[in-house]
Amino acid sequence: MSSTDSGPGAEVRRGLYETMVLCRTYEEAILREYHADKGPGFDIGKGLVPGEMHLSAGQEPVAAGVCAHLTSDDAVTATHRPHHLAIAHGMDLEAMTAEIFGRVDGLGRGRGGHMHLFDPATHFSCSGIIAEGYPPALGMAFAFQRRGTDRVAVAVTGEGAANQGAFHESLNLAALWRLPVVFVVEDNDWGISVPRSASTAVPSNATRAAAYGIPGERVEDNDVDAVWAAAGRAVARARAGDGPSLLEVHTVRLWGHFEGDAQGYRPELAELPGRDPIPRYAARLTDAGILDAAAIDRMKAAASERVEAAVAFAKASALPDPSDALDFVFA
Amino acid sequence: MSSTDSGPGAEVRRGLYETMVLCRTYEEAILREYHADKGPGFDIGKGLVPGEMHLSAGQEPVAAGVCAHLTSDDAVTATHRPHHLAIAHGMDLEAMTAEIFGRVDGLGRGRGGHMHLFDPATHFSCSGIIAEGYPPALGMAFAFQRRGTDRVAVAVTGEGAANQGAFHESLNLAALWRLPVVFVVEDNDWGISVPRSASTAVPSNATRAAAYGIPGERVEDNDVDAVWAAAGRAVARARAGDGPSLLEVHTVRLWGHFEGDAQGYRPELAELPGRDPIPRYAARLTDAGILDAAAIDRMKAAASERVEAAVAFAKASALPDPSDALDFVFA
Amino acid sequence: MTITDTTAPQATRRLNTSKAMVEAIAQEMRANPEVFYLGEDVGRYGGIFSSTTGLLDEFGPNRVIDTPISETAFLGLAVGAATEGMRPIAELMFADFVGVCLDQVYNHMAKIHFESGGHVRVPMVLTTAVGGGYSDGAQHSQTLWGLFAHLPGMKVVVPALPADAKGLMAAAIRDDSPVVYMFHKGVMGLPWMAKNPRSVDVVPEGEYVVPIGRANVVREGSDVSVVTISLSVHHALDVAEKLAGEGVSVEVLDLRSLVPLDREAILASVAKTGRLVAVDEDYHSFGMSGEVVATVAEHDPGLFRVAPERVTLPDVPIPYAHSLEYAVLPRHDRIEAGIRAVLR
Amino acid sequence: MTITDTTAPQATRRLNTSKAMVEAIAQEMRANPEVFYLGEDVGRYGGIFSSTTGLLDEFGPNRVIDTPISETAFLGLAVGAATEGMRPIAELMFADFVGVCLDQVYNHMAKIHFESGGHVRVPMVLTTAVGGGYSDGAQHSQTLWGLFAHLPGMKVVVPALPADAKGLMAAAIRDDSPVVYMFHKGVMGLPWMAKNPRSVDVVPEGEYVVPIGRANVVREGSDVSVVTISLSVHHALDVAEKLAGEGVSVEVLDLRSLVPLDREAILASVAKTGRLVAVDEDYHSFGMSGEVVATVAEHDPGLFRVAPERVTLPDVPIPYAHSLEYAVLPRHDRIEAGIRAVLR
Ligand SMILES: Cc1ncc(C[n+]2csc(CCOP(=O)(O)OP(=O)(O)O)c2C)c(N)n1
Ligand SMILES: Cc1ncc(C[n+]2csc(CCOP(=O)(O)OP(=O)(O)O)c2C)c(N)n1
Ligand SMILES: [Mg+2]
Ligand SMILES: [Mg+2]
Repeated sequence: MSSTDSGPGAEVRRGLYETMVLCRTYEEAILREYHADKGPGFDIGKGLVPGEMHLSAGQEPVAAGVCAHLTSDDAVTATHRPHHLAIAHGMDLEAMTAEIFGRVDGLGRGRGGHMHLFDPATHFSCSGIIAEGYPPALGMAFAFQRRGTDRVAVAVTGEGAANQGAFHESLNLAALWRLPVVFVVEDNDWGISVPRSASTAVPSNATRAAAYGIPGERVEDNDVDAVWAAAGRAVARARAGDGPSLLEVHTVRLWGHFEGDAQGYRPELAELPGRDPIPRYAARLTDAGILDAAAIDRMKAAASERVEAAVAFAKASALPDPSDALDFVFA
Repeated sequence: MSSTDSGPGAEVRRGLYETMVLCRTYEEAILREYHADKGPGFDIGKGLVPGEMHLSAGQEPVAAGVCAHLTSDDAVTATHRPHHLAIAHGMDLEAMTAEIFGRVDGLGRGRGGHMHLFDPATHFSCSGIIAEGYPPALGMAFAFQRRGTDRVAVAVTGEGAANQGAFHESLNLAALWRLPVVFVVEDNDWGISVPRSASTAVPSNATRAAAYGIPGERVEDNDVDAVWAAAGRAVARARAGDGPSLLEVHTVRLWGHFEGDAQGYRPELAELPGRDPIPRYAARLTDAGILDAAAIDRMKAAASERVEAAVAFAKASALPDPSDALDFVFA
Repeated sequence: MTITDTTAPQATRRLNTSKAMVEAIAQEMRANPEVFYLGEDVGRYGGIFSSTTGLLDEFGPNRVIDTPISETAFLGLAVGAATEGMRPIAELMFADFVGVCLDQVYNHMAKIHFESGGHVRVPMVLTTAVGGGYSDGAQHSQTLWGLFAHLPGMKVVVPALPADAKGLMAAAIRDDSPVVYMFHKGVMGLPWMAKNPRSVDVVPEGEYVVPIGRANVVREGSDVSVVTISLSVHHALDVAEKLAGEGVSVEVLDLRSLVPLDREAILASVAKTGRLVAVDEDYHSFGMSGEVVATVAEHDPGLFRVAPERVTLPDVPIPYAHSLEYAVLPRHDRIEAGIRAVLR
Repeated sequence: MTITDTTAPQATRRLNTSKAMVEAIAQEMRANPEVFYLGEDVGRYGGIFSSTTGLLDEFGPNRVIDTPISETAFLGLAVGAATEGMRPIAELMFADFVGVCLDQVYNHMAKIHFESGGHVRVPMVLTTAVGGGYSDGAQHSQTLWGLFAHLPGMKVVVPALPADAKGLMAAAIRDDSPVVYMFHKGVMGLPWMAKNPRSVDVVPEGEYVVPIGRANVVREGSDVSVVTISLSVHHALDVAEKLAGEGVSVEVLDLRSLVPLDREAILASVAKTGRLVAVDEDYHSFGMSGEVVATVAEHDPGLFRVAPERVTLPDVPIPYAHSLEYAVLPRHDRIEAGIRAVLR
């Protein structure tokens, strides 16, 4: 696609930045709410947002760059770390937040939680089981294909997940049936405490595309413009009926694997702030004359407003009634 | 290895032929015994050898070429179609046959059957679950490595199995830990009724080795000399501590997937006799002056004698006592 | 047997179980273009246990689809397609193989509806062959229905008789929840297995739906209740006929589904007879036979005039050798012994 | 509590459950170079639920091994290494994840010894974290011990108390059969979970082995038998203490292992009290609670003075929201209600 090969234009880049800011702003709010009432000490089961919490700070370029090519008719399947993708794909922030707070107005009426965001409106789903979000994406793509549409499914996992059997089976089946899927690997260097070098026999998962005869690409340096361009090619290919692609992005997990993770295993902690993609992109767009400080502030303020409204909505929503606990097992 | 690069010498080739003949002779005997008393009609549960029966006629070049490089200290894990590999690896024919007949002198005292041949003496095992024989081979190799030996594990599956998750996970883990494993794929073009083109997105599984940064090789045309040479390289590499390799052999399944399979799905049935590797190899060795008709006859006769002795042993062995049916659940 | 269709079934046409099952699939596929069938060897081969014979010819390779040996991928594909409104039927060739793909089954297929607060539906059928008795060894003879039934979010139907095979399949395809449909190889009427007269029977033509969740008294009796499922229903009926000659009146209750479990039917039968024999080809412990016994005990242990019996597969892998396999399977001899034990 | 070691344990030192478990592993690793531990985040991290804290430092990366997220591969590796005489301990981070690797567990680890006619041994331990109560949702809160226990060929041990965590781990590592060792996150004494006083207790120093297969009367009583396992033992003890104040004498039986199941201990307790409450954090149907009830009923339904109660996780995926999760978990309120129900 020549449009993506030449890189994103100013308008698109402004949008990418805006999306990244919204994602980050969201995670900052969840971070705050999550830790607000876990004490004294840290009790994972306590507070308005209990349970495990996997935040995506640093990985916004993947979400923004990929989802910019999608409409809400396209499907996205994500992992235990789904917020940035959900937001970039256009999920309703209020219903999403209410779910994370376990409220009746949540997407899953409080049944799912942050690893189980299911949104029919944006064909978004996620799963807490490593790599097992890939196979359902095949089925969404299958339905899109059979119905003669040009809709696509994007399936996302981490680099750790690329060593799980479901990864292999999914790529082979999608390639074989030329399903309109874009497989995305977020390589943040870590699977919890295990570095990529201790989990993956090859330096780049893009190499693995050859095992299925499909295009494989790796974007280095968490570069949202490059993600946008590569994802554009992959999405266009899928829409054109030419089958799946594999896209790996070298990204960064700025925070712990989950909240409460002291990251004692992680040598590069000190250098992380310098690897934050958002100020870097802001500087780049400022240099290019696409953004200025005022615009940046406006975007952040607008994002905050949306996010805080969603948090307020969630807090105002009712807690699920224990007497309904057995509902929704069967349709 | 220069010795394998130059191809097998006359002595080795005579041995390869002899092994192939023994394997085929064995399968012919099992075929006969299996069908002897399934009637009237065909009742799979009847007869001296009841149950599913997957025979390996045509695939002898894989077993002979690979196992020629092994001693009984090396491990082999096989599939639902294990006889040729078991024989080439030196399994005791009597205990093996008694197991296939479900007798007390069988390797598994009649508990296992033909898909479950476990032989501590030759470190041989197999499994009826597709691709799930690969992971245990990692563990045998792990034990060999940790104990500082140069023993290797050979893990075999069919080409259909190469699309199962366990295949991927096993190759990655073995590559990562440089385990002394040789992964062998027997590509007989079919997974039951499904041709390779409908199961596998790439023409050669050797391509998939790149996904793990290990050597991958495909031997065409069911050529036992070429299998021997390629397996020699892979085994030597593993023994030297340089890690795993992947070897695919294009072989042929001369008979049905299992006995009773009418193969209505199979267009190339008529051409199969011409693809039989044993007469082809006999002709080649005869041309090369390594074998003559008399030697060929002697080998066949010797094989028949061994096989019939094993069958007689099996038939003479006692049936398991039903009152022992609950034994051997725990050690 | 409950008939919910409007056209009166013709009472004469006899089919074997596999043909009855296939007939329901074909009828639903004709009626609804969103129904498709995928799995290993379900196309030209027609299913290893004749679960799809003829479907490829009628519906073509776009709706009757051979897959690679990638159960996780293709079951997951079915899950995803179902969430998009299609109605997949995915075949796991043997239930024994569920270990390579259980995650898609119980953490996805069965949980998505709940996790979504009811907003997403997963209307799919998972078909799978179960059972032993023909020396297929420890990895190809299991029933495992207790495992499936233990995990919430999926219905589990297990037809024993041809008409139920049809009617429950139609119900499964129409159900908006995931349904696991487990067919015993021994009830299918396969030409290459031991012939079983009860695997051929009258099967209604036309639309025929058996509601999921209702047990069926396949033989009424007053002395003892045999509560069972699948091939063991056939065996239990055989034994009941034999014992009738001795004046023993055996009631045989075919549960037909384990989820939902028709606990009322179990209680009604045991309330009548006071004697329970739970027959189960699945492993003894932590499974169906215990659940059946517990259902009565927690309702009213006084219903038991004598201690109930469980005739099951003991907690042992299924042996290959015929003599051993027949020693552990709940066949006629052991069912009869179980009945006699409660008749003291 | 059965002590088989020769050195008399010192009765003063208190440990939490995770440290007790790790102590046993370390002692066995010191004693036997063939023992090694592998799994995800078991090295530098020390196990997500502190199952391996400190082991990497003492034994190094050749014996305490971080794996890729490839459960099928590394559990299979453990199986293969065990057949070659090593004694692997393989950790599945959450039991909920068993769906991606169940085949190696039940068709290989659990069946090879049998299929080989006893000629091959698989001396390995599969450790795994279970249980909910901290809003981890439907895929990270299951116990699933009923699933493991239903499948023959593996022992299933589920310690509740610190000393048992040590003694059963030592026994598991020494066992020549595969043992699944299931530790509830809520009994580990983790600093970042709700504090539970019973998760810290006296743990014998030195060699300490608790034989697998013997239940333990953790509290004697005469009015009601609460038969349970794992975290529910703690809750049951709390409730028993409370009800003692009302003059109700509750016996609490900690099964400690589901395979083998100590049926004699269940019968002895119910024979004494005549009242049974089976408490199980696993799903209600086709699992442990039914097996416990059936064990009594099939022995002698007359042992029940009143109908038994089952206090379980109903057949529903585990909800995320605290209010819903606590509504379905068998916690103090529901255990107490179950006891009161049988006291009528
Ligand atoms: C099958 C399975 N195994 C293990 C886990 C536990 N787990 C959750 S996240 C995670 C690490 C994932 O790493 P990666 O795929 O790189 O994603 P990231 O967390 O870095 O985004 C692990 C091991 C799981 N959820 N599912
Ligand atoms: C996990 C699993 N899925 C399906 C099967 C059923 N099955 C047995 S053999 C076979 C075909 C295997 O094909 P391939 O790997 O090429 O080996 P071949 O039979 O050709 O030797 C299938 C699908 C199985 N045993 N295990
Ligand atoms: Mg990662
Ligand atoms: Mg093949």
